Amino acid sequence: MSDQPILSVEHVGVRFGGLVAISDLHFDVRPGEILSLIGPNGAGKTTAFNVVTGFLKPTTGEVRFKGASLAGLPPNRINRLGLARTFQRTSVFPDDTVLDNVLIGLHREDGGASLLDAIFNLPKERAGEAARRAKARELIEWVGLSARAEERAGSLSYGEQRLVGVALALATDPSMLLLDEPVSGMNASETKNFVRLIRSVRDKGVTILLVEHDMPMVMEVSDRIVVLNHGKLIADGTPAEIRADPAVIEAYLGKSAATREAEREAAHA
Amino acid sequence: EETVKIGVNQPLTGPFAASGAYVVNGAKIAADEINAKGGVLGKKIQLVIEDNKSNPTEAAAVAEKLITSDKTPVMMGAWGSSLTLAVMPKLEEYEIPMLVETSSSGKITTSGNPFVFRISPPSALEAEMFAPMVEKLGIKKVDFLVINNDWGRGAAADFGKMLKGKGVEVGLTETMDAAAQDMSAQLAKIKGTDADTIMITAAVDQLTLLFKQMAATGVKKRVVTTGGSQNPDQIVAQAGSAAEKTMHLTTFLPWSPDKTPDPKATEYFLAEWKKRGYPFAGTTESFRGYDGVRTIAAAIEKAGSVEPKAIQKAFWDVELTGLNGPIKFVKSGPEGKESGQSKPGVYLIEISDGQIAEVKL
Amino acid sequence: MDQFLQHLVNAMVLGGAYALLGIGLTLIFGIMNVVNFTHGALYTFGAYAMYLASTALGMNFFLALPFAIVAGLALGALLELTLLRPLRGADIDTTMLVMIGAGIILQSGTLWIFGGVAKAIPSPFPDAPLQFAGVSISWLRLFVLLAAAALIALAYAMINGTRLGRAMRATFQDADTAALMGVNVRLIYTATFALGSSFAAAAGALLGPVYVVFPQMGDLAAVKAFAIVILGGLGSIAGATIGGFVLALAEEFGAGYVSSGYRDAMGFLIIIAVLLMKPTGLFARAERVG
Amino acid sequence: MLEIRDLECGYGPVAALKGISLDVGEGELVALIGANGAGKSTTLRTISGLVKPRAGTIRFRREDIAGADPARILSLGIAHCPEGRRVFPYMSVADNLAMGAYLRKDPIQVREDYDRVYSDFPRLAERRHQSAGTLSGGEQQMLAIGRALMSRPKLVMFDEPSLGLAPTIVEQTLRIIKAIRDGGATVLLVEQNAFAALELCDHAYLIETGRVVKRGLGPELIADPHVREAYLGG
Amino acid sequence: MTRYLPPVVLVVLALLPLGLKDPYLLNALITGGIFTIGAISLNLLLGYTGQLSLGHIAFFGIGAYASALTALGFDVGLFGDVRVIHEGWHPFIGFLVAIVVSGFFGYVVGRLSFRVRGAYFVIVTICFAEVVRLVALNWIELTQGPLALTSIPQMKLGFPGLGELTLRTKVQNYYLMLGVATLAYLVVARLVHSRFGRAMRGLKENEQLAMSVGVNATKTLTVAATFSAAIAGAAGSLYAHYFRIIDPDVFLFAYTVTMVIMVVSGGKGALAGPVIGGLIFGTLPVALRPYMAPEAQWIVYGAVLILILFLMPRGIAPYVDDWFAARRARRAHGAAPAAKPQLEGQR
Ligand SMILES: Nc1ncnc2c1ncn2[C@@H]1O[C@H](COP(=O)(O)OP(=O)(O)OP(=O)(O)O)[C@@H](O)[C@H]1O
Ligand SMILES: Nc1ncnc2c1ncn2[C@@H]1O[C@H](COP(=O)(O)OP(=O)(O)OP(=O)(O)O)[C@@H](O)[C@H]1O
Ligand SMILES: [Mg+2]
Ligand SMILES: [Mg+2]
Repeated sequence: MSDQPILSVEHVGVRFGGLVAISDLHFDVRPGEILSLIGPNGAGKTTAFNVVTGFLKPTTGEVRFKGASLAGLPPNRINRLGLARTFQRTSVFPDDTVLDNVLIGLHREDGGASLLDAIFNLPKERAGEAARRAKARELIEWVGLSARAEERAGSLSYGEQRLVGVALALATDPSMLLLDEPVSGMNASETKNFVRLIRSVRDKGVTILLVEHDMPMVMEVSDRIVVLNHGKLIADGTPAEIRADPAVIEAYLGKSAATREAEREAAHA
Repeated sequence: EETVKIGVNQPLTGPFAASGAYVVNGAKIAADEINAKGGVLGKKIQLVIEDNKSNPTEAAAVAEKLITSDKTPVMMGAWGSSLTLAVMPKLEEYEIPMLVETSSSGKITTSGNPFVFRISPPSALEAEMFAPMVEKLGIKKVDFLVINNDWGRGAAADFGKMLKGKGVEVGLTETMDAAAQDMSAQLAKIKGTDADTIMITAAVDQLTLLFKQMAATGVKKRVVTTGGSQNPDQIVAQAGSAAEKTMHLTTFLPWSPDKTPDPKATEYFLAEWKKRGYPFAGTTESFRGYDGVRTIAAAIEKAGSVEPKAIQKAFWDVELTGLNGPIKFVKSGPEGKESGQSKPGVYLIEISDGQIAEVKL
Repeated sequence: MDQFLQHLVNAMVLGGAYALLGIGLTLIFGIMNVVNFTHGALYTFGAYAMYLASTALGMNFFLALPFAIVAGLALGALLELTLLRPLRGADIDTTMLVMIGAGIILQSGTLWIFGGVAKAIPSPFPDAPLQFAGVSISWLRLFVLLAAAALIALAYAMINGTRLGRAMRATFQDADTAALMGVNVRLIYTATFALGSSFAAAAGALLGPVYVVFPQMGDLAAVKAFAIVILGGLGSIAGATIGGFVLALAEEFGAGYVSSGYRDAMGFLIIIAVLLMKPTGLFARAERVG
Repeated sequence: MLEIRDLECGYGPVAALKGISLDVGEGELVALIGANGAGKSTTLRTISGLVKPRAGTIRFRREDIAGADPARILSLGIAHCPEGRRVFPYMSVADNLAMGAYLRKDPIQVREDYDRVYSDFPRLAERRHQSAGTLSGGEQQMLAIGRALMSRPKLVMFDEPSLGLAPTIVEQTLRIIKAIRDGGATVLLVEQNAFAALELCDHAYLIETGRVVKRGLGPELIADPHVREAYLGG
Repeated sequence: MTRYLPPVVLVVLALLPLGLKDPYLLNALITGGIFTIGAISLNLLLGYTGQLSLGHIAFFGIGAYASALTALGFDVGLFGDVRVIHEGWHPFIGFLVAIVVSGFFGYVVGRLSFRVRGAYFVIVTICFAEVVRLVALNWIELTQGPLALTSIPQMKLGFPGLGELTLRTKVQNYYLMLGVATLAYLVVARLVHSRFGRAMRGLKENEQLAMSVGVNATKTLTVAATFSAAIAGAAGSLYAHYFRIIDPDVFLFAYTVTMVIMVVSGGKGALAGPVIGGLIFGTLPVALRPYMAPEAQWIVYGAVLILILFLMPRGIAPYVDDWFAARRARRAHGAAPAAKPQLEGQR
């Protein structure tokens, strides 16, 4: 882990008309860590993701990724720099099979083939296509959807569609992955599997920024947590620090939840 | 029983459907009349009528069908200039003559297609016939309001040239889309000029609208319409008082059959038209179909055969009196490949107290 | 100056009619998401209904108008029941094509029944125009403007202020969930299409007497209606109204001061320009990402 | 109150439910738990009439409602809060709530219910004129819950109500659900937060690949080793 | 099985003129074929990127004018005293120019108008086509306006000096059309099956998601629009040199509608779709002509359209595909009854 942050959000503010969704948000993500961004509903977490990935222009401030400013870049360019995301709302290409979904994610893996190679179906293109398919199968296997690879993504259940979303984001071979509530709609066991998945992604060197309301999961997986309330940063620390932070308990965790959390943690141990 | 086939290529659906249908009905009267008298060359005439859908691609396809499937040795068509122009390459390809009954584009007879014989006047001809009337009407300055196609644009150019030659000033030339229904902007503009006369080229429906809208915007100037598709009766019926005192250059005078070049023929035609239950207003369009088929029949008779080549040649010798004057083809276009153009009569009529009468100057 | 005022007055009258045309379509296209190629045919139908009522049936002008509107409502309901209901859930392009087919049939049917010759609808207003300050406007057009304004207000109140209007909007945003709220979704589909159709018919019935009535009269009207709806933003009554006036102004002044040959081009250029600057029309709906 | 026997249904050739039977008694809070794709949502959708059953019966207070129209089912008193916060995106928060009360004809009580929803979820009150589609995920979920309550149902079915809600709001929501049951209404709850659901419910069904594989009281299922392994994370 | 269908159809179409001597039918096939090429190009946009271009005839018409003017020559004054004078060139150069010019316009329209999507894109394309038509109508010096460009030379193939072939006969023009159509089909096929095609599909189904996985929306859509317009321009060039006369009526909205009908009824987003639709709606008018009144022909035309979509809402090609798939599945089951049970789950 170097000290140079991979992503820095610098004094970002976002307004929608009169509504201030984020004000002066400021934090860094270090390479290789799993950082969680938590906060009450409507605190501005998804909005922050949208700013980082280029879907929203911030009213003030800017975001830097690997030292370079992302200001003005469209989402696809930002993705190319190695920043991938999933969406809070279930997001798949509904009319394509799961395999094709992932292949769309892999569309940039050109294997050196150009548009002309593609049109004339030259060897380079064919080799590239074979490589893409192999990689897609691998990713699907990894998220555990092999049995459904040939099914229409739109016909999968809610939770399964979320896994497709993750596979898609991973297909772009990111160096940093932004996950917006990835385990909502999964039960505790499925969540456990997912945590394993995230860890293995991180072990491949991918930095992870996570938004999630499932506190046991967040506490378990995060290296560090930042807390947002009303568009402002109110805390920053390790899971243990955050769990004990009165401001966070007040604004977000709730007293009973915090105690229950502690109990369960104790039971697990 | 063997028949002589004549191909009829007209718009029966699409924007020009109304006019095309009238022309076809006129053609049918002529065919029936001729057949009742024993046909041509001892055989009955058979009209093979096809719809070109007011669409040039279809007009060409229809010509192809008439020539190759139906084997018609001669055709009549295709109403609009776009449609006729689209057919013309086919005439050269298969060497089949065609009588053009309505189109007015100059190009039709000047592009060197020797299979074209036209009985309708191109606007240059119409302008030439109108020239003597200009002074008598006391026209000093003219604005043009024309439909934005070859017909309207051609008229504005040819009449403008003629008027300038006579020392008359030409002001605005405003155009309107063929499908336009609201011309108030053009009229507001024309209203503000010092021209004393507006010359309008458009089909009857647009003229009706124009007169109503002129009344509504308070445009009060002398109006002369050109182009021969005015259908004054329909205008009187639909525009009412808004059409009062408007003048129209027309090629046929069904309101006073006795003043037409061949009163007996006119009366026969009008009676037959009425008997078949068609509206009187359609006669100014349909007479061309009637004359067209009669002209073709005359050419076949002269040719003495139904060979396209012979008919083409015979067209040059045709001489008959049409409902609007003598039909006789003179050469037009590049030498060696001339098309035939007949010079019909052109009359100026005026609507006054809801009546239509020829203007005596 | 006179000329300028005259152009302005013309544009207002024309804009009222355009707005009416746009509102009918914004219901069907903007709210229902059906690319309605029968809109022109329904406009034509309204005009012919008006013509029949005031000539063959001998109705009074002011009676014939509601008759034509109701006839449009009925035809709209019939089209929805026979053509759209069986295809619910089908792709937007599929329903568009079915509507193209229906439009072809309606137009050819009209041509077959009435012939291609244009008809005129008698109007009870005096021919002489109303004159003031060097500007003239015909009584009939004034009536059309007022009637259009009344219908626009009615539509606005209905969509934005009533339970029915709310159910309509809900249904086309999410039919399943609307059904869960107790909305009779099938009825809403039929009602919306019928209502949109009746507005098209109303536009035809009002403009029929101003212009003339013929089978292809709806072609250009339909294209303009689409342009108006888009200009104003999909599904917005206020947008369609303003879009109608903007288009009328562009055409009127384009023809008056630039070139009449490019009259229609002015309108289209304005639309292109507006959409390039504001890609979701003048009245965009709020959207978000993620 | 609700009695389902051998319910089967599917999407196209895919069979989603392969014979589900369950009972919900008057005033009970019943939970359905199961893995992703097990068919929980489909069960609710079939009850509320969005999906037509292929076989089996659904009786609500003795009346057969299998295959009936959603509007009719709602009018009998069954409300369904669908999964994935299906709010009407281009309508305001207030209009969305009004849609929840679409069939009601008692304006005064409706007004009271608005106020109750707003006091349950103050965030919604702040945003009553915002387009629902621009709300944050959790705000939309609150709206969906509030909207389901606007019809004053006799039986209300929640499909993953805690989805995307912050912990405090989850608790608030669970409290509301309990209050509904305590107020005499019946609740059928689908929850991924199986632990919370099982703690809350009177009894629960475990659904796997379109079949009911277990039925029991909440604590029984919490103690069940299979349930612990598969749904509670061991 | 479906893999062998296109070559079989091609062979049948190639042999057709040998058995078919009627020039009228041949003419109908050529015209229908030219519009089918237009439909193939439209399918690239509508079927694969989901963007409906209702102004597609603009590219066709631009191609027709570009090709005709290149072959005929022109002399126009621009601003001031600047005049552009061009002597007529070989018609085949016209064909290439048409492709380039139309492609260029496709590029520009794509660049500008893909800021707007869906319904808004539809209107921008309609407006574009209308504006182009009005320019063709009013820029008389260049286009002769409504007076039409006449005497457009017939298409010539080959190189000067190496022997040339002027396509005079219908059969020759038929093969030219068929050749261009096959090429267009192949280009579109390769394009949509490549990773670019995947990017297009992604944009069509969920644009935000596609962008988040790195799809460059503007570029992808512009590539599609450029290719689509270029192919339409090629079709327009064929039209100009076959009909040998064009006027602003080539921009008729009805022609765009014809192409849309061909694409959607045949099955948009299926390669064979526009070909099937083109065969049906290219020949239907010819088939109906002898049997009924013109208005009735239109009514039947509309009714056939509705009927096809009632029976097959996704268009014909997907149903043919399904049918073959089902048959294959049945055969597989018949041969090995225990074969993969999850096949049942496929649609
Ligand atoms: N396009 C928009 N227009 C208006 N308000 C918006 C828009 N997008 C977001 N908001 C508001 O901004 C605030 C922040 O929203 P955001 O989606 O970032 O919240 P969040 O932290 O992700 O919440 P949740 O945990 O519920 O997903 C919310 O109150 C939301 O209503
Ligand atoms: N619209 C649809 N089309 C086709 N198949 C569907 C559709 N919706 C659901 N299915 C299938 O039906 C099965 C049951 O799905 P359902 O949504 O009921 O699961 P669930 O138990 O609610 O799962 P989750 O916890 O992920 O929401 C799944 O296999 C799913 O793939
Ligand atoms: Mg969020
Ligand atoms: Mg579910």
